[in-house]
Amino acid sequence: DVLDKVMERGTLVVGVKADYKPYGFLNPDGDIVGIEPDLAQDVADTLGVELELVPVVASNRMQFLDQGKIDLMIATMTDRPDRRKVVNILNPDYYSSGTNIIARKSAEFDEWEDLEGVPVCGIQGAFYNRKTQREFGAKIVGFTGTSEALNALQQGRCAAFVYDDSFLASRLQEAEWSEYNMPLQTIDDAPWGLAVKHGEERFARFMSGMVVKWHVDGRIVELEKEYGIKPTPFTQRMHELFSGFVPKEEG
Amino acid sequence: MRAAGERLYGTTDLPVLLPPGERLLRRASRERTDGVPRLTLKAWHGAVIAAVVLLAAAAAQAQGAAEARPGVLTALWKWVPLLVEGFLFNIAISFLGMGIGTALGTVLGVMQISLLPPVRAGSWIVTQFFRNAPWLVLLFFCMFLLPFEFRVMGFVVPFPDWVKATLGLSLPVMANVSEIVRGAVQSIPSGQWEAAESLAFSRRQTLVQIILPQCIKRMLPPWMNLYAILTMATVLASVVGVSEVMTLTQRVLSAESRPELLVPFYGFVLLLFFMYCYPIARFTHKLELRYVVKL
Amino acid sequence: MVRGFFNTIYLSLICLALSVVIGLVGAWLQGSPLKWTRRIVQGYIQLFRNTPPLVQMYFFFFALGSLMPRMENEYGIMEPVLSNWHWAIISLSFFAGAFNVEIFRSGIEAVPRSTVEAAESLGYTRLKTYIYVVLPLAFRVCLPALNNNLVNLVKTTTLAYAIAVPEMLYVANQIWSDSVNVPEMMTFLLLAYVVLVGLLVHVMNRWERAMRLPGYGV
Amino acid sequence: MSSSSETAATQATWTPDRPIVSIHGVHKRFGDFEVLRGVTFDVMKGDVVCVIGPSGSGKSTLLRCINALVPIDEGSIQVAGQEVHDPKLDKLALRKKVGMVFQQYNLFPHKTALQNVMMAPIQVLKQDKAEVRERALKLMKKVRLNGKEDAYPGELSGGQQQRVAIARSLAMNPDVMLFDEVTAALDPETVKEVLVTIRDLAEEGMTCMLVTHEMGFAREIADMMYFTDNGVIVESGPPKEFFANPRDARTKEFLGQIL
Amino acid sequence: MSSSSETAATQATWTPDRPIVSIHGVHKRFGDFEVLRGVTFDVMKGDVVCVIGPSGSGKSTLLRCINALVPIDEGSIQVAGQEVHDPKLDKLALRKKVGMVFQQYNLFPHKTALQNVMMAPIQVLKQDKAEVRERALKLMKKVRLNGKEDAYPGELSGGQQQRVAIARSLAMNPDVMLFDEVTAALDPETVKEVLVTIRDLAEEGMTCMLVTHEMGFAREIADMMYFTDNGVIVESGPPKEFFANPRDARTKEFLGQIL
Ligand SMILES: Nc1ncnc2c1ncn2[C@@H]1O[C@H](COP(=O)(O)OP(=O)(O)OP(=O)(O)O)[C@@H](O)[C@H]1O
Ligand SMILES: Nc1ncnc2c1ncn2[C@@H]1O[C@H](COP(=O)(O)OP(=O)(O)OP(=O)(O)O)[C@@H](O)[C@H]1O
Ligand SMILES: [Mg+2]
Ligand SMILES: [Mg+2]
Repeated sequence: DVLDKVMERGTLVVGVKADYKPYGFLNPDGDIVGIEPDLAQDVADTLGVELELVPVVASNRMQFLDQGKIDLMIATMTDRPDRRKVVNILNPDYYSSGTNIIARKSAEFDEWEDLEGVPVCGIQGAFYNRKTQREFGAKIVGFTGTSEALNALQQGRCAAFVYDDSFLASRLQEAEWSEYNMPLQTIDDAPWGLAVKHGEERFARFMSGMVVKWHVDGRIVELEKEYGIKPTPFTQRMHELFSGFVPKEEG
Repeated sequence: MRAAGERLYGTTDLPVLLPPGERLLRRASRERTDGVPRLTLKAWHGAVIAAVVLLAAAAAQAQGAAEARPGVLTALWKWVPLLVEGFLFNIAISFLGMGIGTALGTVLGVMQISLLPPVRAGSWIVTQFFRNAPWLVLLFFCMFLLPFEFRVMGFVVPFPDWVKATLGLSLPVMANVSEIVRGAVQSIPSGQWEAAESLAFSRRQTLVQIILPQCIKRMLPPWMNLYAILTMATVLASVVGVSEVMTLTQRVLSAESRPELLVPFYGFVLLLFFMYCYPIARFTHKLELRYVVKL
Repeated sequence: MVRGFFNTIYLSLICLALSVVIGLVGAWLQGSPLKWTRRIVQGYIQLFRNTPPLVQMYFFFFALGSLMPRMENEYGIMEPVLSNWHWAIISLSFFAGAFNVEIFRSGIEAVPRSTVEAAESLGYTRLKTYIYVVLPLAFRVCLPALNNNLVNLVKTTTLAYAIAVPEMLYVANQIWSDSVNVPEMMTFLLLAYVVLVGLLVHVMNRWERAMRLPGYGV
Repeated sequence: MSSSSETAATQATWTPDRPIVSIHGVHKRFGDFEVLRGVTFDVMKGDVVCVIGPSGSGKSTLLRCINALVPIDEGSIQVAGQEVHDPKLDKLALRKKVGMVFQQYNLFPHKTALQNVMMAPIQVLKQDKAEVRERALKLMKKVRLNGKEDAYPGELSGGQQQRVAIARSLAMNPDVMLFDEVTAALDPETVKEVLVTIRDLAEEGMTCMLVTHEMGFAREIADMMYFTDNGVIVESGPPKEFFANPRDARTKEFLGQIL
Repeated sequence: MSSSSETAATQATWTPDRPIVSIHGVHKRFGDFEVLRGVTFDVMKGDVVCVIGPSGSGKSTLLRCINALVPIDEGSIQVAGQEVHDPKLDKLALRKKVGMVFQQYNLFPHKTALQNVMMAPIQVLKQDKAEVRERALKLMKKVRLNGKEDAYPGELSGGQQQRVAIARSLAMNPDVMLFDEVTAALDPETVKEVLVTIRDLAEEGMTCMLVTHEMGFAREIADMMYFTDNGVIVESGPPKEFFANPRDARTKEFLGQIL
């Protein structure tokens, strides 16, 4: 199985995002860094193998896992039932984010329903677009990357940008965005899950253990601070819940 | 019977293959007496390139001037090595794709002029299909339908993304090369076939000794044009996540998280391509002048 | 998906028409006696021919788009006057137009000098020679090349997805990230385009045949 | 009509007893290469003049100079008393007086035979369409092409195309017709057809200048023969004398080659 | 060599006193259009035969049938006793015996004049390169082109190209040479050059079949004249008689056209 293969190869191949600061992004050397690569490094260290990172995008990450191109996926993937059918999303989830928007202060949105018929920038294929579009009737204008979307927002091509709340919050701390705010309540708080291929029970159990361990020792909260974002309520809650509970280590 | 001009010029995918006018003829004869195509990069060509750089930088500075953060050019400079590396990757993909596409396309093109109707029809269908399908869609297909590794006699041959992308790009190249070959062969006057035949050359000998050598000169310009088009199409690989210059640019932009960098970065990518493709285009043009008229 | 299909057709048709106009005007300007007019047209052609259309699209949308005047829209935002649709149309038309200029120009140059002379010896002025003799012939000569370029243009409209124009690829992309059926969507896209382009090729070929000069062998 | 007033104006300085085409000391250079090196001769109204000579001797260039298709460098060419070399010359007015038929026919391939004939009078002379049509049909009959009015040039044989080209020039009602090797690359019977057409014209009193390689025809039709070599007129004379007793050595040699 | 054994095998059934080319009741259709409608005649070894006739009468088609470039629909064509129409025929063997020179020369533009001459013997007959070279140089001299060996076809004049084409065919040492309007579109002086070359060949005893419009030449060189019209041979005979006393009305008319 995968675990044996990894040990035999001496490398763990993990699919991460490379265009999602701070979870996974490039440094000028061309290496992928960020919260998720650091988590992947933890896993590799625990197994005592080398780490190989493979950049993935939303449209290919599940295929890669399914084909066996990557052993493990830590790629900001929202835990959803339909995806659980395709890949094995582990319990517990390691992270969570809510959907929110930033908009010009002058736009004066008060509740999500105000977005009805309003052009809202988003990222093509992102999970956050979904509810905004389906339930609140916003017109999603999808771009390929966050820079494009933010630029479009600045240009006034859309009234707001819908994305994950922690990313947006960290943007708002920058001077450039002082004209903007996050006027709405975060909704749709959705957990992110690590994923492995279906049928890899041993590896799945091991990885579940890893996630529990991260929650126990507050690793994720630590990383959030390191990369300069406010710890999300989810990670804090998980840390509180799990601390004191010492998991049985495997592998 | 189709008109000769149509046969000669109507069958490639490339717009520049037209009979040269007399002005071109004169220039061509001048170049022929010189013996080499004159690749003149005149001053104004440099001016155009410089203008693009300045435009990009100025636009960026205008946007970034208000910021207290490091200047746009500094930010760009930091990433240049990575982007150039990515661009080299594009060039590598284009070379490989062109190689594969040309090899397959030549075979397909020769099949298109086969004497056997089924072979002719089959290769025609294949050519038309791959010629009419958008590059991007073919790329997606190769990405998702090919396995990431092959097992050959117990050996695991990895099949990385960029190879798949290369294959995906070489499919349309193949179709275009096939058309170029067919067009070139059909543009050779039938008298050449007859003359060779009446000298007792076999069909194979005729093709190899008489027809193809004459075709090569005619195929060179459209072939190089195709190469430039392929090079520009390599950015499509970004859509399927291959780490070429466009993908890297997008990743860099999200790493920088500074929307005002968008314009200079894309400007820089434009510049990279222009600096690579423009000399090729000039050279192709020279070749065209030399060869389309010579025969 | 059906919307996307029609958007693609709509986008294609507008760009086809515009690019032909750009090609004609450009070819006409290239024959201008003013050196700088010719140089600017040449610069335009080279710039657009030698850079990837995808990057052009981004550049147009984000760089030039930000320089455009703005208007207040119904949501109280200052919106640029040109939408992403406009920019997609502009950049695709200019891209294909750059090729069309060259196509038309070489078509004009392909008209034999002797035919022009025949017209002149019948007392035609330069302009009349152009209108009655050169252009009708040039158009027929460059029709095959024009066809190819237009087919390419239709294939290139997929790139408009990058600036959020809801054409087929964009719509497909929305759907497949929602549901997990990439291969099916891709197959659909492929077939849709093959049909669409096949249709265009068919129409253009019919047109080409209708315009064919009977028995004309050059 | 502007054309008729034109003609009136120039005819004031020209009387039918003077040569209709008068060529005097014409030099023409292409770069370093001097194609015409002092050509002088006159053509009277109603004459048929044949120019023969080896390839590259400047025959076509001479005809093109007369029609102002190429400028000359020295000398003077007058058509009906009007200087062709004059930079202020209204070329269009000249071309209404001088028709030219080319070796390659140069028909407009996108128009039918009849349209080819009708185009110039309608578009250049702005004449009435119905009237032009009637005249064009007559001309088609004259060149024995009735029935072929709606064929495109591509559907006609070489000889037929050549005759359409002649009709096209005639439709402009020129005073002088120039024919440049109109029968090269035609088979003997077609040559005959074309030559018969030209003979008819000559008999009607049209002034014709022909460049030809068909000695047999030249002998029969010409009022004057000119032999050019290397950009000069080496010998001239009425055909009988010219063919029977060439005086110049070069002419003798050339005529000797002909089988 | 396979070719020599070939020749031996066929020569068994053919003796020099029988016609080297024997055409019998040949019909050829292109679609509905019957180009050849029962052509019959023989050519003896060493004879020079000229075929004349109006355009489109099937002259070129006949030559191309003899060379098996187009298949015939009915009848028989034998070259040195071997049936050309035979589907089992080794076309290559036939073409080694029959050389053809085309109106458009059809030289290989990517090879020099000498290479054009040497190619077929080396690549088809697999002969020794040095030997072929020597022979090719001799042939070049024979067609008076020594000095032009290294010129490319594009650098030669029409007449020179035509002579290279003749040398190229001769290099295969054919028994019969077919010439299809080899002098059309050449100027009179160049025509002369090419015709002198063919006359030399004829004098050396080569069997030649010419399609030509040059009556003067045909009269001088031919042993037999054939006049074709509408796909049949209307009249034939030795040139003196043929030109002086044509019996058939159609022939009379055709010859009457010639100036
Ligand atoms: N536009 C031009 N530029 C340079 N040289 C030219 C041009 N036109 C003609 N010539 C040269 O001038 C010479 C005379 O040409 P011209 O066509 O008048 O000859 P010609 O007597 O008509 O010959 P032919 O019998 O072959 O038609 C030729 O050597 C030709 O190469
Ligand atoms: N491949 C073909 N398909 C159909 N028709 C053909 C073909 N080749 C020749 N023909 C027709 O056959 C007829 C005879 O042609 P051929 O070339 O033998 O004439 P020709 O006597 O050589 O005439 P010319 O003197 O003009 O060369 C012509 O009417 C021609 O249109
Ligand atoms: Mg001439
Ligand atoms: Mg013929």
